[in-house]
Amino acid sequence: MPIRTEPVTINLGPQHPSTHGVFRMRITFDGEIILDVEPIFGYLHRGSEKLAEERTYTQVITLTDRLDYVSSMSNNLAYVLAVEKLAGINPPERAMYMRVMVAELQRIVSHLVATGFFLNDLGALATPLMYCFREREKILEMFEMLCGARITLSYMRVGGIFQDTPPEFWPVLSDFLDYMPGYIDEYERLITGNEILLSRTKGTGILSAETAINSSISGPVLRASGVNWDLRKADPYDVYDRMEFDVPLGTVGDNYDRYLMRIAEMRQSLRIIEQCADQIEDGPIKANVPALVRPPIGDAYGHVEAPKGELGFYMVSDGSIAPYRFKIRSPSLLNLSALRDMLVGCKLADMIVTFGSIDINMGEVDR
Amino acid sequence: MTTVLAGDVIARRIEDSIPGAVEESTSRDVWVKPETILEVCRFLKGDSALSFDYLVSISAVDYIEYFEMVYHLLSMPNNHSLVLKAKCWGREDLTVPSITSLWQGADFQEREVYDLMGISFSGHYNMKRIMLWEGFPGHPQRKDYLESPR
Amino acid sequence: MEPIYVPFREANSFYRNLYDLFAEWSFWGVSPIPDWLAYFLAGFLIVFAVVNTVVIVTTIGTWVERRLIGRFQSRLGPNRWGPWGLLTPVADAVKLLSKEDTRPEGVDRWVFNLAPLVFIVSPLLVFAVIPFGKNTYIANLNIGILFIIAVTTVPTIAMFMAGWASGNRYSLFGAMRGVAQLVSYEVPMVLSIVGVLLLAGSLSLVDIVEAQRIPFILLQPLGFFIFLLAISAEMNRSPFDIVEADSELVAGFHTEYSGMKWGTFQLAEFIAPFGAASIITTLFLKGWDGPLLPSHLWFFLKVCFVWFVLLWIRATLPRLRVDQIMGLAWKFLFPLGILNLFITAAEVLVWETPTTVQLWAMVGINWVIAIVCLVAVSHLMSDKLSTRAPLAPFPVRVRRDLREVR
Amino acid sequence: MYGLGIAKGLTVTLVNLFRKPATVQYPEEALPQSPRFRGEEFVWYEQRCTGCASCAKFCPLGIIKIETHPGGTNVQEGQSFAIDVFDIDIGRCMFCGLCVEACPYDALFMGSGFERGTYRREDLVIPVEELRQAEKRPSTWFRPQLEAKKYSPQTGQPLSWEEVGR
Repeated sequence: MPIRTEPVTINLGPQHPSTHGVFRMRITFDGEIILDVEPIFGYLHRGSEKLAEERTYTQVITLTDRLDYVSSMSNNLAYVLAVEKLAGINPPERAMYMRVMVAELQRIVSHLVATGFFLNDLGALATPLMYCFREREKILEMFEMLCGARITLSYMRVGGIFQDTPPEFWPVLSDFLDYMPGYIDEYERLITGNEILLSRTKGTGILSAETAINSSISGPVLRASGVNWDLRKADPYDVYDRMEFDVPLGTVGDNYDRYLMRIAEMRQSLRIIEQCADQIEDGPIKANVPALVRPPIGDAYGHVEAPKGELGFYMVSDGSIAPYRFKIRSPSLLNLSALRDMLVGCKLADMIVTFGSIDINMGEVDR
Repeated sequence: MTTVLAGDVIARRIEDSIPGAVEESTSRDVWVKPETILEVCRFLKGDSALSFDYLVSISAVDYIEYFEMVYHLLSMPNNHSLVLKAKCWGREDLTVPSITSLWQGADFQEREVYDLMGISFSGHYNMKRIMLWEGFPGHPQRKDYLESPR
Repeated sequence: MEPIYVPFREANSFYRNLYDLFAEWSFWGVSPIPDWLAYFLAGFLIVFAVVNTVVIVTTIGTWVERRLIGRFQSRLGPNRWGPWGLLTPVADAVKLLSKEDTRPEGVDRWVFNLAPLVFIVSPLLVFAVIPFGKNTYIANLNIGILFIIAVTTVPTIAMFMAGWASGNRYSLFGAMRGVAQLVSYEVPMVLSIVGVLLLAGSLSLVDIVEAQRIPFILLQPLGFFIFLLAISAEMNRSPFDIVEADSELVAGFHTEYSGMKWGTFQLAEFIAPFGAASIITTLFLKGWDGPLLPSHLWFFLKVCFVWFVLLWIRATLPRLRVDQIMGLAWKFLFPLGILNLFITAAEVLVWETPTTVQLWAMVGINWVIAIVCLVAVSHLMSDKLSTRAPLAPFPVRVRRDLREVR
Repeated sequence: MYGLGIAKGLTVTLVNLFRKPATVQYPEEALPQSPRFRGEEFVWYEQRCTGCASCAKFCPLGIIKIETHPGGTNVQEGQSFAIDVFDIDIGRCMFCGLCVEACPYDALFMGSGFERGTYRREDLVIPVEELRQAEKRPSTWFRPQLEAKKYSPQTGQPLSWEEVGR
């Protein structure tokens, strides 16, 4: 006689330890197997797009800091690129190098946080998380030297950066570049070869390349599925065309690939930072831009390869000091498009791991 | 670098395939009729030379007299991009065909446009608010939204 | 007729002395304490002392555990209350006791309230039969190890009581997982213990310690390995902590508990590693026996060492998935346990009373078999985990010195 | 071989057990702070301020409240206004520093503190009297002239309005 069972519906979130913010998923379980997933968000909706319409182009920079609050630099960069495209401003060379350098530092920060929380979701009692945060702290200290803040940076301005680097920055960066590869090796020794991690992550949460492209997935999640698409190579901005680096690619698109992708990207970022530090020359750091930017009437779409994927800003100008329309194409939101494809059929524990490996940030999802 | 395709050239190709779909075109953008968006997108995605396989973003802009839908399309194999636009005149009962059947990534973005701009999408399987709660009065991204109407 | 408790009285010299003290205490020639009361008082005093020692050692243990895990994670750990934070457990207890004891609506009241009590009884009962030192134990049960196996299954019931009565789906998930896991791991655990029993020839823990001419970890490496994994799973310690997997189930079966009820659960979970370490010490590490130092200290040191190893594992490893845990128990530990039992039985059959040389021969044979088995199993398991090439190489470049200020 | 990865991981944690902890005990010791740190107490030089309210206009949140009356004196710029009210509501401030960037006369600087916890939001407003009387240790954020002097608000002496320069 078959046992009569019935599916269980759980509201995972909004207050759940591993939803990385206030995020809710309505999940139907058959035992431990997931039958259906419906993501529900909006708990952190602050109306950034509407707020930006009331602010000048410079003031909006502070709003972009708060989108994906673990990668403010990348957000700033995407925004100023969009405005520069809109207004036809060319930043000076030193500013472009500085921007690329800090954006790559920020990528390391974001990937450290992502890796740490991913392993924390696997149940590693916060040990890898603490190690990751230890190194993150070093980068945040560098950011503090550059712009006086650690998280909400507001470092970039339309047409460049706001202030030149202090002299004590370079030795610290040099030290960082010396020891950071060793620390990445340490994470790998700690966990990459760990059989429990392998058995937990390999073959779970598989995202095929076709589904990934169809669902507008971007960033490491897309590349883990084997799609060679990196805006730094495909549509280079600032000085990325002068940098020599590889784009790591996954083969299967499972959780393990996504984890390894971030580790490999951190190494590539270090390569880029080294090259930037090599090539950077003295010079002005800001183009001659008035305090109140008034771009001509028109629209522009500027995008960068943010740590979490393609971050784009679509902006419409009506010739005034504030954007007429400010639309954020947030990678975190769109990376959730394929959530259902990845989760249905796997177990509760895999669901948490898969969700962690997508690496979303609720500040960017809800905006 | 990603090549930005000239709007005029694409407009001609669209017009060849779907007569009467294009409203106007410049060297950058193509404006199509909103009700033909699904067919145009299907053509752009399926055409072997264009093959726009990646939907970058969907935006809506409120120009008071009309709303403009902006589709940023990208072709990964050819590394070229296109901006597709559509003007929806009026302010009430706006409906645009949904392109979720072509791109799954359009799902959340169309819901967001519906939520914040009030343009609904026919053929979307789950057309409800995404950021705000059900029963929220008005659509706050519109230019005439000042405070919640009581 | 002799009362039923007399055999128990005879079992333990310490207890007998206490009993005699009460029973023979006279007041102007009259003995005011009857036989049964003396029996009760003596027993109560000893149990009171042991339980409180265990609880106090555990509370200090929580502090040590948190400090050590802090250091493992390159933090400091709690160090605010008292010298080096030693009073942290006290502060915790005060906080927990003064918290509101909430009970969600719709819970099964009796079961909900009873579950923490049932949960804490079992790890305490384990200490009833553990010999803490030479001739120091509460009871020398002739079925001591059977008693331990029996009481360690009690938390399963408590877990399910808590999970079911809470009326919370996370709790229910945790409870279901807990029951499945504990039932599965009972089998390899018992199988690994049987090897020890065959060698010792007794079920009494006191006899098992005395039977260890050399520590059984040397004679039973495979058994020790299985037992270590199984007891970790029994206690829901990492990497088997799926019952209260905080990243998945919030807190598992005790999600809905608060105040001291929650504290009771936590206390029981912190006592459990000490119980497990005591059992491992007794069965595999020659118990209290050791040179030079007093027997009690030896026992304590060994327990602390085993406890530290459990802690170290907890601080490092991520958690397995529920089906992998079941697979590990039934596909690998169970056959290995059978094999271990078979080999041990054959050895005991051949060398019934082995000489020292024969004993060391046995050690050699068992270690070779254990290593061969583990390597074979590891190859079986790693089939599906073929390692991939690293994604991209990281070339080392010669860098310009950045120290020149630019 | 199965198990080697676990063993490797265990060695890493064991090594970290004997390393110096990465954290510090905050109230007793603090991490070194950069001179550019954008801190919460603003440094304001009334002698330099003309009351132009550029800072108030550039603030994205509009938390700076300025009330002036004509007839103040300014040593540098001639005609200016006298300040009646210059309140900064740091309860809503996000320390972006745009007000400092906007100040054309270098009268406003970021501070370097971060320990102004209060129990009521009203206490988070910095009134003009406090700004006048406070010890002036300006942050070097957006003030390259201070950086050129190698000034550090954490260790350096308080600066007067002549010393902060243009």
